Amino acid sequence: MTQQPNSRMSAFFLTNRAALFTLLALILLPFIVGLMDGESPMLVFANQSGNSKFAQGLAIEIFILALYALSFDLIFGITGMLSFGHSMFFGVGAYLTGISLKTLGLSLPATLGLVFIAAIVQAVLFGLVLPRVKGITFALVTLGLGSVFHIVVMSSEMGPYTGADVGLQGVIAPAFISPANERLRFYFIALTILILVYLLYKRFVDSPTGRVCIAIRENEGRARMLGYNTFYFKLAALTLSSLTAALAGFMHAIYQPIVSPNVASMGFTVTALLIILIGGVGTLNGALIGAVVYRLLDFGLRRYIGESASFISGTVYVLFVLFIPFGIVGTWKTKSFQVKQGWDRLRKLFG
Amino acid sequence: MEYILDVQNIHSFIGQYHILQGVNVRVPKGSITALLGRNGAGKTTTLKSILGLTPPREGKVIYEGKEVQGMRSFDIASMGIGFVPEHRAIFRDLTVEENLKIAERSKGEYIRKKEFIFDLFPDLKRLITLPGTSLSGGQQQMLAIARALVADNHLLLIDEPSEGLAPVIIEHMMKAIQLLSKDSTIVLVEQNFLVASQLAEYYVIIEEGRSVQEGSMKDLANDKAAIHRYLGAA
Amino acid sequence: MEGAMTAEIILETQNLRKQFSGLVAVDNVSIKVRKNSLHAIIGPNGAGKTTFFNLLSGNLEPTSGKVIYKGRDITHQPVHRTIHFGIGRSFQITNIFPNLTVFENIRLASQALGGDNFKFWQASSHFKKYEERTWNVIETVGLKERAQTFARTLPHGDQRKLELGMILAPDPEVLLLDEPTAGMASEQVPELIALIQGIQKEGNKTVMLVEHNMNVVMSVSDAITVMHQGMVLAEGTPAEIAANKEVQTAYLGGLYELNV
Amino acid sequence: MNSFLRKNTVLLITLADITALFIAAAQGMEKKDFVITLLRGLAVGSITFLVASGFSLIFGLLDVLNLAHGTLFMIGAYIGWTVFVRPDTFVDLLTPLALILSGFALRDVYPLLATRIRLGLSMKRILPWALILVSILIFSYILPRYPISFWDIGTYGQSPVTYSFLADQGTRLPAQVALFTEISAPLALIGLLFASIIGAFGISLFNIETQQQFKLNWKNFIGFAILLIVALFVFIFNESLTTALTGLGSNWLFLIAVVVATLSGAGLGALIESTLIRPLYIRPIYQLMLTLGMSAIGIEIVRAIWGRPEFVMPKPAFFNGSSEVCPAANFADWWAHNCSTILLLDGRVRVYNEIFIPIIGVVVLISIWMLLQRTRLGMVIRAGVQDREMVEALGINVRRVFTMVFSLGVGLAALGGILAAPSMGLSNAMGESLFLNALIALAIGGLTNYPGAALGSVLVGLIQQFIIKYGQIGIAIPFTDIIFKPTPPIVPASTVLLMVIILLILPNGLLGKKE
Repeated sequence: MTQQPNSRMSAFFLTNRAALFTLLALILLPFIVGLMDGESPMLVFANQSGNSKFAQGLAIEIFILALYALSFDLIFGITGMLSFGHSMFFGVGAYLTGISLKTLGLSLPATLGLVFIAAIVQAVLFGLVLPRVKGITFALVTLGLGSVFHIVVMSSEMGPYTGADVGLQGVIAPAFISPANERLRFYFIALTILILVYLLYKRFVDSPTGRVCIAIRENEGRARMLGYNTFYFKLAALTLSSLTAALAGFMHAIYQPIVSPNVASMGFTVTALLIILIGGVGTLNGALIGAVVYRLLDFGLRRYIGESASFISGTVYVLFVLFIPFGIVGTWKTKSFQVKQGWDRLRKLFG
Repeated sequence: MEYILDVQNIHSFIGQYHILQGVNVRVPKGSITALLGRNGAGKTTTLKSILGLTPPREGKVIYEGKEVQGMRSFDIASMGIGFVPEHRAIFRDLTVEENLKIAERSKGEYIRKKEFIFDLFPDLKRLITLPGTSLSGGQQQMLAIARALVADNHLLLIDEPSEGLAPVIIEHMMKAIQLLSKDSTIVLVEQNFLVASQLAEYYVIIEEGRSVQEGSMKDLANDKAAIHRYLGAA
Repeated sequence: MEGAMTAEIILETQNLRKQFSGLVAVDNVSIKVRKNSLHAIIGPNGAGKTTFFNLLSGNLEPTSGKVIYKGRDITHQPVHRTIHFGIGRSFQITNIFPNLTVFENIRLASQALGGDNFKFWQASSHFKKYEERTWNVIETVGLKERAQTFARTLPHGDQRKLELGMILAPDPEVLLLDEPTAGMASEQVPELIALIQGIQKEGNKTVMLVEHNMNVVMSVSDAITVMHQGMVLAEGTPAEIAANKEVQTAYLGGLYELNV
Repeated sequence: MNSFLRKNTVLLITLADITALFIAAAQGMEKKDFVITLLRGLAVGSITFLVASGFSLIFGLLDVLNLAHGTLFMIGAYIGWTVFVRPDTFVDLLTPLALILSGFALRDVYPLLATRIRLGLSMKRILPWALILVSILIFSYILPRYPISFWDIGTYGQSPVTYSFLADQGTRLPAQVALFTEISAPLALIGLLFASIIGAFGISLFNIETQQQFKLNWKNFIGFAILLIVALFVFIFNESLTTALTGLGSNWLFLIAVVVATLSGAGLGALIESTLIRPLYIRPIYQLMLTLGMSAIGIEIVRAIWGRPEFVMPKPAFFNGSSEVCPAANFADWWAHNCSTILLLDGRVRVYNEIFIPIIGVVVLISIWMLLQRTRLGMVIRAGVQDREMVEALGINVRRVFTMVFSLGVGLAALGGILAAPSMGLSNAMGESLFLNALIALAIGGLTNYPGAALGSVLVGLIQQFIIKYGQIGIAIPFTDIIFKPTPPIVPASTVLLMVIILLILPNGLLGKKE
C-alpha cells in the first residue's frame, strides 16, 4: 500500500515527461540565454542581461499570443464556431486596460476586474446573434461586429482615449511588473498565467461542458436531440474564450509600449486562425506550438529578410495547407500512431 | 448471353464507411434487371459506383466490353449511361425545358428527341416553361426519366422510380419504363417488390454491401423463403 | 385485449399536418399510442412516416394539428426539450458522433439530463453515476468490446446498436425508433428486435416503431398504423391489419399473404 | 401576387425602409448634390459589384471562399496600369510569360504521361519535387539574363509615380528592346519551354488520381500551340510591336489594358484553381488558409514589383479632354470635346468616374445575367450550384466548368481593378477595402444570389456615398436644431451595421433562398 502513491507519482512523471521537460526548459530559459552570453544568473535576476532580457521579451509575446490562440481554438477548434471577429475579444481587453490605467487611473486589480466584466458583456453580445445565424453567416456577422469595434477604435472622436490610428501610448504599468525594469518577474507571471489557463482549458475540454462543446462541433443537430440546449454551451465557450482573450489583451497592453489598432483588426483574427492551423485545429497543444512557430517565424523572417517577410510567411502557409494539412500536432499524432502500429506489427512478427 | 454491363466484385467507400464489400451484377443486353434489398444495403451506392460517382476502390466495372472503373464519371456517362437518381434531383433553378436541354451531349439532341419524350410523358409538354420546383412528385419523376432519354443512352440506371407516388402514377411510370426497355437496357433499384417483379426479368439481391443472390425474376417470385429472408414480407 | 384497449394513452396526435412548399407529407394524422405498448407505423417509402416522427420529436414544426404527451400539448416544443419530457428518438440514417468513441457517444447521452452539464471545473470522469449508466447501456446493447473504438469505424449493424444505446441512455419513457433494422443483415435483425422487445417489456416503455420488415412488425407489435401518401390508411391489431384488403392492395400489392 | 407578398414580407419591408430612408435623406439636400451622390454611389456600387459577383459565382458553384479575391482585384489594376503606362515592359514580358504558361496548357496530357511512368513508391514521392526544383533552377538561370525595360521603385525619378505623371502629360519614354545576354536566344527560349513543361508536370503529379484513363485529342494541344506562337511572334517582332503600342492613342491603349488585365485575371484564376484549389475541395477550412496565404503573397509581389507608394493612373483621352466649353453642358458637347466633366442640374459630374463606370457595371450585370440565363454554360452553372453530382452524371465535365467559373470570377475582379484604377488610384490596400465592401454587399444581398450581389453592391455604394455627403453638409435631425455631421469612420461602420442588422433579420440576406 505504501508503494501506491510513489508509483502513482512516477506514473505521473512518465506520462507527462514531455510537458514537465518543457516547463523546466521555460523556467531555465532566461538563465540559459544569459549563460550563453557569459552573464551570470545574478545579472539575469537584476534584469541586466541584454540578450536574456530580449529572449524573455520574445517569450512573453509568445505567451500572450498563445493565450490568444488558445481562446480562439476553444470556440473554433473545440466548439466549431468560426468567428471572424475574435480580435475584438483581444482588442477590448487591451484598450480597456490602457484606458483604465491611463485615463481613469484605476489600480491594476480594478482594471482587471473591469476587463473581465467587459469580456463577459461582449461574449453575451456575440451570443445574442448565435440563435439566428450559423456557419458562414455567423462568421460574417462576427466580422461585422469586429469591424465596427475596429472602426470605433480608429475614429478620431475616440482619439483622446484610444489614440486613433496611432495607437494607445503612454500606459504606465505599476513598477513591480514594469516590463522594462522587472521583466524577469513579468516573464514568470506570464508563464504562470499561461500554464494556469492551459490547465483550465484542459480541464474544461475534459469536463461535461467541454464534452458537449465537442459534440456540438461534431454534430450539433444530434447534440440538440440528446436534450442539450446547445445555445448555452456555445455561450459558455464564448464567455471563457472572451475572458481568456481579454486577459491576453490585458497583458499585451501592460507589456507593449503601444497598443496598435492592428490588434483589433481582421488581420489579427487571421493571425489566430493561422496559429491554430499551423499547430493543429482542436488540439490545445497545437495552439501553444503554433504560437511559438508563428512568432519565431515572423521574427526570424523580419530580421533576416526584412520587408518582404510576409511574402515568405504567405508561402509557408500555403505550403502548410498543401502538405501538412492537420497542423503540427495533428500530423504528429497520426504519424506517431502509425509508427506505434508499425512497432506493434514488428513485435508481433518476432513473437 | 451478351452482357452490356458486368460489375465484378466491387468495393466502395463513402468517407470511412466500407459500403460495398463485393458486389457482382451482370446485366444482359436489352433486359430490365432489378437490384433488390433493404434500405441501406448498398443498392444506390452500386449505381453510383458504376457511374464513377462513388468510385470503387477494388473490382471491375465493364461496360460494353470496356473497363470503366477509375474513369472520370462524366466520361463514363458520356459512353451512353443515363442516370435517374433517387429523389429525382431536378434542378430547381432551371425550367422543365432547360432540365431536358442540359442533358444534351451534342447540339440538337433535345429537338430530335422532343417528340418521343412528350409522347411518353404528355404532361411535361404543358409544363415546359415552369421552374423545376413547381412540379408534383410524379411529374418530377417523369422529368427525371425524360432527362435520361435526351442523350443517346444504351443503359439507364433508375433509382426508386415509384417512391412516394400514387398507384395510378406508378402504373403510368411502369408502362413508360417497359416501353423504354425496347430500345435500351435498364437497371432498376426498387423497394416496391410488386413493381420490381412486374417490370424486371432478372434480379440481384444486395445485402450488407454484398450481392447474395441473382437469377431470373420468375424464379424469385416462387422463392418465398428468399423474399422473406432478404426483403421482408413485402 | 380488452385491458389494453382501455389502458392509458401516453402520446396522441390530433389532425397533424405538415406541408412542404407543394407537397403534403403528413396529412391529417390522428393516432393514439397506449402506454407500454409497441406501436408500429408501416407504409411504403415516401408515405410520410419519417416526417411524422420528425413532427413528434420536434425536429419539424407541424403546419397544423397538435401533439399531446401525457395530456400536455408539446406541439411547438423545441427538439432539445422533447427528451426532457421523456421521448427519445432514433434515426433512419445513422446519426451519431462519428469522431468520438462509442463510450463518449453514450456518455454524452447519459449525462444530458443529469444537471451537471455546466460543471466545467470537474473532469467528466469525476461523475461516476454517468459512467456507470454508460457501461450499463453499452452492455445492454452489446458493444462492450467496442467501447473505446471510434464510432465511425464500427460496422453498420453496430452503429445501429449504438444509436439505440444513445436513446436508451437518458432512460426515456417513449422510444421513437425509425427503422432500427435498416441496412442490417437479416441474421442480425431478430437479435435487435428481441433487444427492443426486451427493453420495452422489462423497462415498461412505450415503443413506436417505423419498420419495413412486415413479418417483424406483425410478430412484435401490439398495434399497427398503416400510412400511405401522408394519410392513415388503416389502424388496428396485427390480425386486423393482415386481414385488411385495402392495405393488401395499396402496400403489399396483393401478391403475398402475410404469415401471422 | 398575394402569395408573393406573403412570402417576401420581410424583404419588402426592408426594401421599403431603405427607400424611405433615402427619400427622407434627399429632403435636406439640393437636387444636384443628390444626383451626384447618387451617381457616385452607383459608381462605387459598380466596382463593388464586379468584385462581389465574381466572388459569389465562385462561392456558389465551387463552395470556395476566395479570400484572395481583393488581392486579385488589385493585381488586375496593376497589370492594367503597366499595359497602359509602360507598354514596352508589357511587350517584353509577354514572351517569357507565354513560355512559362505553356507548360500548364498541357495539363490534360500529363495524366497520360504519368500513367506511363512506372516507379517505386519513394521515387514517386520525390519525382514531382525533383521536377519542380530542376524547373526553378532553369528559370532562375535564364530569366535574369533577359533584360526587361523596367522602372525602379527605389528611385523617385524612375518610379511608377513618375511614369504615371509623365504619361498624364502625354510624354512616353522611348522604347527599349529586350534581348538575351550571355545566352543564345534559341537556347534560352527552348530552355524556358522545357522548364515550364517539367515544372507543370511536377505540379500536376501531386493531384493525379490513380487508375484514371484519358483520351487524347488535338484539342488538348490548342492552348499550348497558341501560347508558343504568341511567344515566338512577340519575341521576333518585339521592337515593332513596342513602337506600335507606344504610338497608339491613349484610348486604344486603355482598351488594350482593360482586355489584357481581364484576360490575365482569368488566366491567373484558371491557374490557381487547377493547381492550388483543386486538391482542397474536400477540406474547406484549408481553402480559407490557402487563399489567405495567396492574398499575402499577392500583396507582397505587388509591393516588390510596383513599390509601396500610391500612384494614380491617367485617364484615357476620351474622358480627359479640356477646352473652353468644359465642363460640357450636355452630352452632345461632351461628345464633341471629350470633357472630363459634364454639368448635370448645375452640378459637375466626372464623366469617367460617375457615368462611365456605372454604365460598365450595368453592362457587365446584364451580360453575366444573359450568360447565366441564356447559354449552356450558364445552365450548367445554375444546375451545378444545386447538384454537382447530377450534372456530372449527365456526362458534363464539372471540373472544367469549375475552372471556367473560377477564371470568370477572377477575370471580373481584375476588370474591376483596371476600371477602378483611373478613379481610385493604385495602392497596396485597394484590394482589401474593396473586398470588405464586396463581402458586406454579398451578405446583404444573399451570398450566392446573383441579383442579390448587384442589389447589395448598389446599397453599400449608395449608403457610403450619402454618408460621406452628409459628412460635408450635415443632417438636420427632425424636430431639433441639431445638425449632425457623420465623420469618415462612420462610413464603413454604417454599412457593416446594416449588414449585421439585415443578417439578424434575414440570415440568408435580402434575396438569398432559405435552405
